[in-house]
Amino acid sequence: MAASAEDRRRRRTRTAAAIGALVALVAVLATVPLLTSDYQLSFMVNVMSYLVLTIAWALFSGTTRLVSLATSAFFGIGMYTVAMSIKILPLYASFALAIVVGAAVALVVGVLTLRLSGMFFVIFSFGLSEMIRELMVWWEINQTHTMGRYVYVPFDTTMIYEHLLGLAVVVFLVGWLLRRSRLGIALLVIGEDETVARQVGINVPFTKVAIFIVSAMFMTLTGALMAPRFSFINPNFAFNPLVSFVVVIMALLGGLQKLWAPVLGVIPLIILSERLQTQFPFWYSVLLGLVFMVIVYFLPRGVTGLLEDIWKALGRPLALPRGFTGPLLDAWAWLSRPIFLPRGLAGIIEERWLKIMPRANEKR
Amino acid sequence: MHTQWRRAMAAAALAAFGTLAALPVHAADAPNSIRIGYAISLSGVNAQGAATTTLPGYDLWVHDVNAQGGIFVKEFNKKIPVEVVAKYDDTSSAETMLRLEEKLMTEDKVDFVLPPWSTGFNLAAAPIFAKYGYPDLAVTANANDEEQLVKQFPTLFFFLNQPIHFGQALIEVLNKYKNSGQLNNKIAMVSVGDQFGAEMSAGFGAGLKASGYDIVLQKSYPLGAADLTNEIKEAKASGADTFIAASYPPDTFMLTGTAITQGYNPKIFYTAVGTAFAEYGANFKKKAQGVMGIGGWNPALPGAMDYYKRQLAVTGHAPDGWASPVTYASLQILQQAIEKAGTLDRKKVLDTIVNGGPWQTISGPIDLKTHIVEHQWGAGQWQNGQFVGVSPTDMPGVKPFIFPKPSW
Amino acid sequence: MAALLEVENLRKAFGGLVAVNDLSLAVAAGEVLGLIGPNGSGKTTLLNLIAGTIRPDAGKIRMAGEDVTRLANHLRVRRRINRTFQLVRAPPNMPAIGTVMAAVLYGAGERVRFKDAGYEAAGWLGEMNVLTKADRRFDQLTYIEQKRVELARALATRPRVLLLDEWLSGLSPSELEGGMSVVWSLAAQGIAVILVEHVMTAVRALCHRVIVMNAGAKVAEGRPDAVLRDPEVIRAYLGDEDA
Amino acid sequence: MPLIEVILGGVILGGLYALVAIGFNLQFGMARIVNLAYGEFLMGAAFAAFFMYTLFSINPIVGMLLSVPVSFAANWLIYRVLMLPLVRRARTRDDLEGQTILATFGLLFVLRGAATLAFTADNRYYNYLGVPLNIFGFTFAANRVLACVLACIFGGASLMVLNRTRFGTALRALNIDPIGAELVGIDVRGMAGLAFAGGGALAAAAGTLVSTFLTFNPAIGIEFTMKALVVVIMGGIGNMAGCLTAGLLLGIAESLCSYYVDSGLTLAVAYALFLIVLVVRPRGLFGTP
Repeated sequence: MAASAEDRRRRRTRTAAAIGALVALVAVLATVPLLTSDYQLSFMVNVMSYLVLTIAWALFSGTTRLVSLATSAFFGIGMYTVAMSIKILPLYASFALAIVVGAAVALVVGVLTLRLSGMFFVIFSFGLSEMIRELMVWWEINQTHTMGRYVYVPFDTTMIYEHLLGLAVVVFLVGWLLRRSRLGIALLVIGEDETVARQVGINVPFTKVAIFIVSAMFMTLTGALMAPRFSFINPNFAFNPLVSFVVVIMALLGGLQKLWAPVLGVIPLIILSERLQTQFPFWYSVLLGLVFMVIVYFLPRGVTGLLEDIWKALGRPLALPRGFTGPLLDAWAWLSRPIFLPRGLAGIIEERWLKIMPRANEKR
Repeated sequence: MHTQWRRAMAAAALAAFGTLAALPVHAADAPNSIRIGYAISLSGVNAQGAATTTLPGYDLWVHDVNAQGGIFVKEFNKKIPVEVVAKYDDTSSAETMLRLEEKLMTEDKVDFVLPPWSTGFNLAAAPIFAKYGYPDLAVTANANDEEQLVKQFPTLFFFLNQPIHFGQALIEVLNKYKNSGQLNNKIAMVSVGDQFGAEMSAGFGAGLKASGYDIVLQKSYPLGAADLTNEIKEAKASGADTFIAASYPPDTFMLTGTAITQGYNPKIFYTAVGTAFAEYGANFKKKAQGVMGIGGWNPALPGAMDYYKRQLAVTGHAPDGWASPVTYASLQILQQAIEKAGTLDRKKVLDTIVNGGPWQTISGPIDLKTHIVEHQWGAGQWQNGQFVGVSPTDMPGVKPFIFPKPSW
Repeated sequence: MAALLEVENLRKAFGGLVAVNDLSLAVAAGEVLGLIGPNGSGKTTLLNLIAGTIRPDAGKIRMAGEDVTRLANHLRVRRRINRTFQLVRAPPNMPAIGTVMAAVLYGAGERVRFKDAGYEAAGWLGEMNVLTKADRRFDQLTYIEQKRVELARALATRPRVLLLDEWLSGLSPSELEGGMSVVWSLAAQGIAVILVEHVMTAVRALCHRVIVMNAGAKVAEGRPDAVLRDPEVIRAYLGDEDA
Repeated sequence: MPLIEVILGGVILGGLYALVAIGFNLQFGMARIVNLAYGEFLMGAAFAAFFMYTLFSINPIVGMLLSVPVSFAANWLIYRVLMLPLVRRARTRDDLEGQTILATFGLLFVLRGAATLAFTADNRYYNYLGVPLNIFGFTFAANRVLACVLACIFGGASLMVLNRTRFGTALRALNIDPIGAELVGIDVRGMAGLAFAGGGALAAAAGTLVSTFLTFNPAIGIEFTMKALVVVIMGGIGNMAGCLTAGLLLGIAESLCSYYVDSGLTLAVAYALFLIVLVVRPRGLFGTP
């Protein structure tokens, strides 16, 4: 057991170092508003909001493998709840209200969609967002006779950024803890085989709905925080279906294998879009489309996969102790590492965590 | 696990570095041109609106100014050409538009920013224009609370009528024939499920009721509706002599086409955005005769017809009979204000725009003291292949109204 | 002998086809009950009904005196009923130990700390003699290893009634030997085992009692050697209708 | 307005939805590819019809003789060049769906951007067959009725081909079990390619018909794609009868809502109907669990 104790000590110091580094990173990020221009800050706001949305999306869709296009619905619910309640509630109270509304909607939707799978779920979630948008439009026109709502509050871009950064940290921590918890392992089994999940005693409906609600709450709060940024809000702004698609693309681009992988999807895609919008405004659609296709055909495992390949090519050996505790420790490592995702959509899954595979062997 | 952490850290560092490295550095100022920038919908759902109403005007204005050698700025005692240094695609996303406006103002530091397209986008952009002190000549925007908005955002200007004024202009026409007994007091009104439709139907409805009209049919339909046959049939069955649609271009075309097919011939047939488009006349040809629409234009104004021909020649795009000439006029005001102020200092130019009027434009004299153009065409009508202004009747160059609308 | 699991007048129809028709049975702790019958006679449906994978149209299922007929699948697992699947099932992309850990965490009843679950799961894999494969992905295991892992998954929930759906089929003679001793040891630990099986040597050797099903109904019940000589049973297997 | 007239109007609108969805159903149900760029071919055919009609006065129905084969060929090429590598690479159906969604999402942007560059972002409108047609004493636009009739013909023809011919049986085998189909000697990829191309051809036909009464611009494609997805999912993937039924149901629901409730709620009601159907029947109206 000496090796194990040694290993535990090593792991503890590394965890401490990692946490320290993360804290430092967050601290650096928190000072961004002091250093940047307003445009750069709003750029970072954009990055942060999509980061939260994408990680929150992956919390649910990454594990249960149900691709949700309801992101825009929850984002919009958050934004619109704030827009509607800002005149009668203090700002933070309206944020809280937004979370409650989002969670309630997620509960209903989660229960209704329990029997759906595959494309049926995808299009259900899309139809849901569109229905909510149409209902909101109708409500505004026929009940309030105007379709815009102003959100002028002393909550400037810096505040939005700092709050989103905090939210990003929270969603990251939730994801991190989830993958090291009972619930995380239950989600894994559900994602792979629901029948088996039931047979090991997991309450499948409850677990699915629970994670759906958690994921939706983060999306709703993101929308709520973004409301002051828009200052003028109508249902078509708030429930923009493109947001759902963009989040899926970002998650798939980053890869779903790692908790931090969405970072690698969000940042390049936002930078790329911004570049194309500003430098090739007339060619934006064509070039963006070509980039997507290049990714699918030449980078099937997402940016994370690419990064890993480079990492492996650098020749880092992955020495792990074998022996009696070997398999156990390997399994432990497997479990405590972020989710082993379904080969999913981003590409061919890593064949084996422990095996270093030359890229040439990859099955095409 | 440890390696995984290190990789995570490296990735995070890399990502952070990538972000910083990718943030653009702003270019150096070019003193030999007036730097103009704008972000507008070149792709996405708003692209067609921007392409029809706004973009050709921007292109033509830049072409015209530079054909004259630029704008004379007294401060430098020479003509300085305008240069579009930044033309961005907001991809029809409000969030992107806001960010790109900030980029134009804080990164590119252009001298003047031209506004985006659509009411929603302009209302959303107004706080940013105000924050950085850029004159905001928001042509393609109108709202019922304009007075309050211009107080809140001192750089904001409205050029088109408020919805309520469009209603008044229409009602002025209706009253004339109602009072002489040629028109019954029943109204059939439909509106598109968007900002515009909501505010218009509210503005029209209030005015109509106040003038003693009976709105026998009032419905809204969703943006992008595929079929409006039921609406036309109901309007036909309602017995109303007046049909009013607070519509967007696709629905304007669809409503007109359906009314023709259904043989629906009300005495007044009014559709909103799109009616004034050149394509409307080109498509419906003689059938367009007598159709009323929002806006209006006086082609007899000095320079107006010349502008029409020039835009067609330079951009290949015929202007519409409503917001296109006003867009060009707004840029003429900007040009004249720069000349009059004799400087590129935005604050001074802004003051001049407000106080230096009235400005002579292709849309006639325009005064911006109140930040809101008060007296504008409210309603027009297709007459012999041209969309002309018919109301308010005290506008210079108003054309006699054709009543009733001839059958299709 | 007090029955641990009792099934009364159970019935399930799929459209017009009555898969299980008015069937009753009981099994006691430590007993191995064989369930045999031709293909399509409703054996697997019966197991699905008992495990809670599907719901019956009529009838009652009682576990240790408690009515569990309306309980969801996962709740029956917590009432100590578990099963294996005819076509071995486990999450294909997870390592073998992952599923067993999930079973320890969710099915075992008392709250196990996440940290300890791995060790306990390893124990179950050890018991099934597949600990060395703990880190392998399920689809990289051999057939018999998969079966053993699946059984470890079922055992990790500490079942008192275990439903084995053709768990011994498709094994080589030496593997069969090992498999039979596993089943035997389960019964010896006091687990009530219901064994759906076509391998008659195993049925004869293991079962205390056998129920023969045909077309959804029970046609015979009794000691294995007696039942297997029953002419009705022979007709059910070889008869013209259910060939 | 009598109820029957409202329902008839709904049927005509529903026919349009079904028409748009049939081709998508072939591509999704038979070739197993979620083609998000489907609507772009519809849009392309609409522009083709527009230019042929306005520039050369070619009757749009005659123009289909050109646009339909071109779209067939283009889609076949897309399948062979762009989709086959993904089909070969994919391990599971989910995997394939994901990959093709990403790839065709890219294709969608490319085609839409190219169309904007080529045709400008302007709205286009022309009027063909916008003449009144009397059905049971009620007046409808002839071009809309034509679209509905052709939807029924195309839907019926696909149904006949699928159910009555060897070719169709093979195609249905693709929908149910591609591996099994391969085992019984069906050239799965060749067949899927043809189904995909056939879907593209139907998209062109639908686009041509739609252009005779709807305003369109280069950004319109995705709306039709999503509508088609909703109809196909609601009817049950790969099921032509389901596709027709779902289209008609949506059309009738919208028409009833626009007359009896409010036109502003039509889309909301259509989506609500779709959601309810899925909640009650998770695999669509005609889907098998």
